[in-house]
Amino acid sequence: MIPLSWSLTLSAVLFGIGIIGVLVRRNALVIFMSIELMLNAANLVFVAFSRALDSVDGQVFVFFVMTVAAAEVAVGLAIIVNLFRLRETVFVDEINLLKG
Amino acid sequence: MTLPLLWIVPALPLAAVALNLLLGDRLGRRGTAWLACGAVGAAFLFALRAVVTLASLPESARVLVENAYTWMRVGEFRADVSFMLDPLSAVMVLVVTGVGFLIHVYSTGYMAHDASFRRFFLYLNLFMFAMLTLVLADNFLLMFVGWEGVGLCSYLLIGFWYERPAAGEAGKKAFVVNRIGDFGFLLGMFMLFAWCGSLNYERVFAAAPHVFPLGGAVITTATLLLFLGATGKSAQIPLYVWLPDAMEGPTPVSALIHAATMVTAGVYMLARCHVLFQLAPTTLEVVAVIGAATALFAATIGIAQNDIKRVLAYSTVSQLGYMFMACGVGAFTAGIFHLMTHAFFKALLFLGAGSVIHALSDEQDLRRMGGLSSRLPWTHATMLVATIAIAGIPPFAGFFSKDEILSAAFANGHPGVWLVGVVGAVITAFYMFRLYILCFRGPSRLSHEAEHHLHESPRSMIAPLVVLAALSIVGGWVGPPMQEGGHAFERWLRPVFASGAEAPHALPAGTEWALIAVSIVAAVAGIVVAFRLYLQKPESGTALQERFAPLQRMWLHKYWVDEFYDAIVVRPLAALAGWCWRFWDSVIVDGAVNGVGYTLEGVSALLRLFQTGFVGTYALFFALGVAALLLHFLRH
Amino acid sequence: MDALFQNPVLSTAFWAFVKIMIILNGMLGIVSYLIYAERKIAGHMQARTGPNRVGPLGLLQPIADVLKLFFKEEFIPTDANKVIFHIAPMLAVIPALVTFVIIPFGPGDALVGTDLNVGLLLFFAMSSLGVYAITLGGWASNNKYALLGGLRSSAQMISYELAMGLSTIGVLLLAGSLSLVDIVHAQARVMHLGPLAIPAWNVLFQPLAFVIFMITAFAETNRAPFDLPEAEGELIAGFHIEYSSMKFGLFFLGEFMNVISISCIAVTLFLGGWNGPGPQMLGIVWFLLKLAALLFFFIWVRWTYPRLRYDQLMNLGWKVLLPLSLANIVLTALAITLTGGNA
Amino acid sequence: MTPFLFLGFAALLVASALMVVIHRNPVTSALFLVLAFCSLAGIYLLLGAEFVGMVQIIVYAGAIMVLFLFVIMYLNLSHDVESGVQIAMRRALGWVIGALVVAEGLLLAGRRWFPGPDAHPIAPLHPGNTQAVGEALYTRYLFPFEITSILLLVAMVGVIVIGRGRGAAAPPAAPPPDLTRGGGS
Repeated sequence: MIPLSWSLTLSAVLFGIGIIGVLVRRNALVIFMSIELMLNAANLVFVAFSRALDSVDGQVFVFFVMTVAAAEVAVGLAIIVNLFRLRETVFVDEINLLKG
Repeated sequence: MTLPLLWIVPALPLAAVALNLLLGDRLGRRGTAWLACGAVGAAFLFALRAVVTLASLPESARVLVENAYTWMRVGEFRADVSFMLDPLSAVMVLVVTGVGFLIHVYSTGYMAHDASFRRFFLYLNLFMFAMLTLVLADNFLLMFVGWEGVGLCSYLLIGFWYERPAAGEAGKKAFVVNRIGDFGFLLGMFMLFAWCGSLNYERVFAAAPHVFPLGGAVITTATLLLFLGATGKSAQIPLYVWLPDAMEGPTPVSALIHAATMVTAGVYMLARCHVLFQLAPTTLEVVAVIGAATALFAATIGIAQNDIKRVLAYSTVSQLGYMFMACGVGAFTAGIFHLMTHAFFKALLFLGAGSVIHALSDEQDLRRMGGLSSRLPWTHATMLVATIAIAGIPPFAGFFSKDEILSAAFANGHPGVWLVGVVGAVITAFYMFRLYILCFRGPSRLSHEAEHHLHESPRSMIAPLVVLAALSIVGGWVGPPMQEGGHAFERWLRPVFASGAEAPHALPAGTEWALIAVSIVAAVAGIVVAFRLYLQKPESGTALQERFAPLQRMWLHKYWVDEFYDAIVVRPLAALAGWCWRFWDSVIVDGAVNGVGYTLEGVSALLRLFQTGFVGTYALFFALGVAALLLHFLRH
Repeated sequence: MDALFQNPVLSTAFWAFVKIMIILNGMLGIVSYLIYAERKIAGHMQARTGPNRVGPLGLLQPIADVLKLFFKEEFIPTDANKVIFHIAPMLAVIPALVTFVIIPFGPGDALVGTDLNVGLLLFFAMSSLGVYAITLGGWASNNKYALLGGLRSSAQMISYELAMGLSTIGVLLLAGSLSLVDIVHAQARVMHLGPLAIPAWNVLFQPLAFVIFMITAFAETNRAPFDLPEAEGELIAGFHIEYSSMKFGLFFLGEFMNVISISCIAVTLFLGGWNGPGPQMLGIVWFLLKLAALLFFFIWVRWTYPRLRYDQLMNLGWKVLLPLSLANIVLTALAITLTGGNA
Repeated sequence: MTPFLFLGFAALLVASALMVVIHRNPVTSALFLVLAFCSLAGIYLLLGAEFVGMVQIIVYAGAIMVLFLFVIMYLNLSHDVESGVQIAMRRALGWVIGALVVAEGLLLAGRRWFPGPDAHPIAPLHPGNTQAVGEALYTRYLFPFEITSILLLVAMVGVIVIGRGRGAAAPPAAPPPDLTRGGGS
C-alpha cells in the first residue's frame, strides 16, 4: 500500500532537516535535537526496509538505536549542563577551547 | 577412590596471597600472620592427606594425577594445569609445606617489628604457591611456571629490604644469574618437546628410551641444558655466585628459599628426569664432577668467612654439591634423602643463626660473638644438634644421608668422587664447628650495646627450632644403612626410581662398615681440629693462619670468582651496552625518532589551521564531505 | 443510510464516532459524579455530610460546579509563555482519553474501542505523555511554586512508570499477549477448590504485582499519598496554581480521567476484566462494579494516608518497588518455566 | 486510507521537524520534536511495526524529551540570539549545504531505490509483531542485547560521575541558574 520510496524520501528529507539544524543552530541543545532527528531518519529506513523485506531484523536494529540514543542523550545532556556550569553558555560558537 | 584434591595444596597459599592483597592492612599484623601460617598449615594437612591416600595404594599404582584445567591447546600441543603426586613429589611436598609452615611460624616472631610485615608474608605465600606448583606439576611447562615463580619470589625476598643498596644488588644478581640457568632449562625443554612431542612427564619418560639412543648426542645436550638450569637454581659451579649474596634477605627467607626448598629444585628436577639422565652417562659424569667440585670448593670458602650467614650459605652450596654428586653417581634416592635431611638441619641452622642475629640486634659477624651458650640456651641446644647433624655424626640425620651418598659413590665406581666427598666432609665438620665455637663458646666478644640488649628469642621462634631439631635427630632414621632389600626411604621411592634400574650398590658388609668408619672418622677429625684451633689453642690457629696466609686470603676472597666473572662477563657486556647506547641509541634511534617528530610538527603546523575549535565548523566540513561523497555516488 | 453501512471506510468511521461520543460523554458524566462521590465520602469519613444543598442529597452539585468553572475569569500571568500555557491543560486530558480506546468494557467488539495487539504499550505510551501537561503547565506559569510542582511531578512520574511497567510484565508472561482482550480471556477460567469455585484472576497469581501496580497507580495519577506536585500545604497547589476557570477544570478532569483509566487497566489486568458469573451480557456490569470498587478504594486511600516526603517517595520508588517488581518478574518466569507454561 | 494517513503523518513530521530547526525558543523546539516523534510513531504503526512505534513514544517522547525539557528549564534558556553578520553567513551556508545534501539524497534515492510501487506483496499485518521482535531480540540478537544493557549501565555511571562534578575539587561553579524565572518568554 505504501511504496518503499515514500518512506525513503521522507527519511532523506528528515535527515536533511537534521543536518540543516546541526549546521544552522548555535544552541547545543537544539543541535542535539537535530541529531536525534537524524537518528530517527535512519530508524525510519530500518523500519521501511523491515516492512519491504518482511523481516523483523530492521526493527531489532531500531530498538538498539533507541537504546544507544537514550544513553547518548543522558551523557550528552550531562556534559552540556556541566559546560553551562563552567562557561555559562550553551552556544557552540562561544566555545573553542580545543582550538589548535 | 576419593580424590585427594591436590590442587588445593598450591591453591591455599595463593588464596592467602589474594586475601592479603584484597584485605590489605585491614587484617592487622595478627590477622596477616594467622592467614599466612594458616594457609600453609592447611596446605600441609591437605598434602598429608593426599600422601596418606597415595600410601594406601599398591606400590605399582602409586601415582595420582589430577587435571585442574586445560591451559592451552595449540594443534598437537597441549598444556594442562594438572598435578601429579608420586612418592618423589610426596617427599618434596611434605618437606616444602612442613618446613615452610615452621618457617612461617618462626617469621611471625622474627619479622614482628618490621614495617613491611604484610608484604613479607605476601611474598612468602606467593613463594609457597610457586614452589608447590613446581613440585606437584605433571609436565615440564607447569614445572617451569613454578620454577620461574620461585625465582621471582626469591628475587623479591632477597631485595626485601630494598632501601639497602646491597640487598637490591644481590636481588638483581640472583635474578640475572638465574636467568642464565633458566635459559638452559628452557632450551632443554624445547629439545624434549621437539623430539618427544609432549611435555608431559609420563609421555616424555615413556618415549625417551625409544627416541634417544643411550649416550646419544641429542639426549646428552638436552640433559646438559637441563643441568645448566639446575646449576642456576641450585647454586652449583659455575652459577653458584648468587647464593652467598642472597644472604642480604631476611634470615627466614634464607632458611626457606635459599636452604631448604627452592635451591633443592634443581636436585628435584634431576631426580624427576632421572630416566633422561640415565640415558646420558656423559652428563651424569659431568653432574658428579661438578657436584663434587662444588662440594669441596664451597666448603673451603666456608672456612674463611666471618659472616655467620655466609658460612651457612657456602655450606648450603657445598651440601647441594653432595646431592648432585649423589645424582651423578646414579644414587638418586640418596640425593633425595640428603635433600630431605638437609632441609631439616639447614633450615634449623639458618633459623638458629637468625635467632642469634635477632638476639644480638642484627649483628652477623662471628668475630663479635662468642660465649652465647648460656645466654641463649634454646638456640644453643638446637644449633648444636644441627651442627652435629651436618657434620655427620651418628645417629643424627646428616650422617645417614651423607654416608649413603659416599658409599654409593664408592660402590658405583667413582673412588675419586668418594675421596673428594670424604675430604669435603672433614672440612664441613671443621667449618661448622668453627662457626659453633666462635658463636657459642669461648669468651664473649660482644659489643657493649649488643650485650645490653641480649635476649632469648620469643616462643614463636623457639618452637620451630625445637621441632626442626627433633627432625634433625630422627629424620635420618628412615634410612639406616645395611638393610636387606633397601631401607624404608628407598622402598618408598622405589616406584619412582625402579624404572631407571638403579644400580644396587652391592658392597660386601665389611667394605660398608669400613666406609662408615671412614666417614665418622672424617667428621670427628674435623671437629677435633676445630676445637683445638678455636677453643683450646686460639694462638695456634692464628699461627696457622699466618703460615698459610695466601690460602687464607684466597678463601676469604672466595677464589676471586666474582672478580673473574666481573672481568670476563660483566665488563665487556657493559662496554658493549655503552657503545650501543652512545652510538646506536643516541644517534640513530633518537635521530630517527626526533626526525619523525620534527617532520610531524612541521606538517601539523599547517593542518592546525583547520582546527578552529568550533564544533560548527567541524560540522560544516563534515556535511561538505557527505555532500561530496553523495556526489561521487551520483556520478556512477 | 445503507450506503453508509456498505462502504467499509465510512462505516468504520461512523462506529468509531459513536464509540468516541459514548466514551467522551460517559467519562465527563462519570468524572463529575466521581468528584461528587469523593466529596461525599470524604465528608462521611470526617463525620460531615458533604454537599447536600444543591438538589436532593446534593446530587446536582457537580452541575453547579461545572457552571461555576465556566463562568470564572480567565487569568494569564504576565511573562507567561502563552501558547504553552494554553496547550498544557489540553495535554492533561488528551492522553487520558486516548487510553480508553483499548479498554475492553465487556465481551465483544462493540464494547472495546479497538483491540490493539500492543494495547498495554499504548497505555504506557499515553501515561508517559501525561508528564508533559504538568511539566509544561508548571513551567509556562512563570511561578516558582508552579515550576517546583512541575519538576517534582515529572521526576515522580518517570520514576514510578518504571515500576509500573515492570509490575505488569508478570501478567504479560501469564497471558502471553499485550492485547488487553487476550489478557481478559486468559483470566476466564474458574478453578475448583473442593466446593469453592474461584475465578482465575491474575490478582491471585500476581498479588505482589497487583500491590505494586496499585501503589504506582497512586503515584502516576498524583493522588494522595503521592500528591506532591499539588501539595496544597507546601506548594499552595503546585503546578496549577496560576490556572483558573475551565483550564483548571481541564487539569482536574485529566486527573480524574487518569484515575478512571488506570483503574480500568487494573481491573483488566488483575481483576479479570468483564469476567464474572452469569451470562455474557452481564460482563459490562461486572466490569463497572469492579471499577467502582477500585474508585472507592482510591478515594478511601486519599483520606486515610498522609502525604509522603519527597525523599521517601523517591526511595520507595527506586529502592523498594523497582527491585520488588524485578524480583516478581524473575519469580513468575521461574514458575512458568517450572510448570511448563500452564500455571 | 493508509496512504492518506501516511501522507498526513509525513506532512506533520516534516513540518514539525522544520519547526524544531527554525523556532528560536528551545522549549518550543523540544515540543515540536515531541510532535515529530509522535508522528513518526504513527508512521511506524502504518508500516506494521507496532512495537517499535509504541516504544518510540515511550522512549523518545516519554523519557528522552522530558530530559531535554528538564535541562532547558534548569538552564533557563529563553530565545536564542541569532544576529550578526558572521552568524548570518554561517546560517546561509548551513542552509545551502543542507539543501544540497537533501537534493543529492533524493536524486540518489530516485536513481537506485525508486522502482515504483513496493515490489513485495504486502504481507498481512501478522498479529505477533511484538512477539517476533522479542524472539529475534532474545535469540539471534541476544549478545548485542546484553551488550546494550552494559552500555546503558556505563552511560548511567558516566552521567552520575559527570553530573557530580569533581566533588570538593570543583572550581566555584556559576551560581545555580535561577529557577524562579522559569518560562520567561
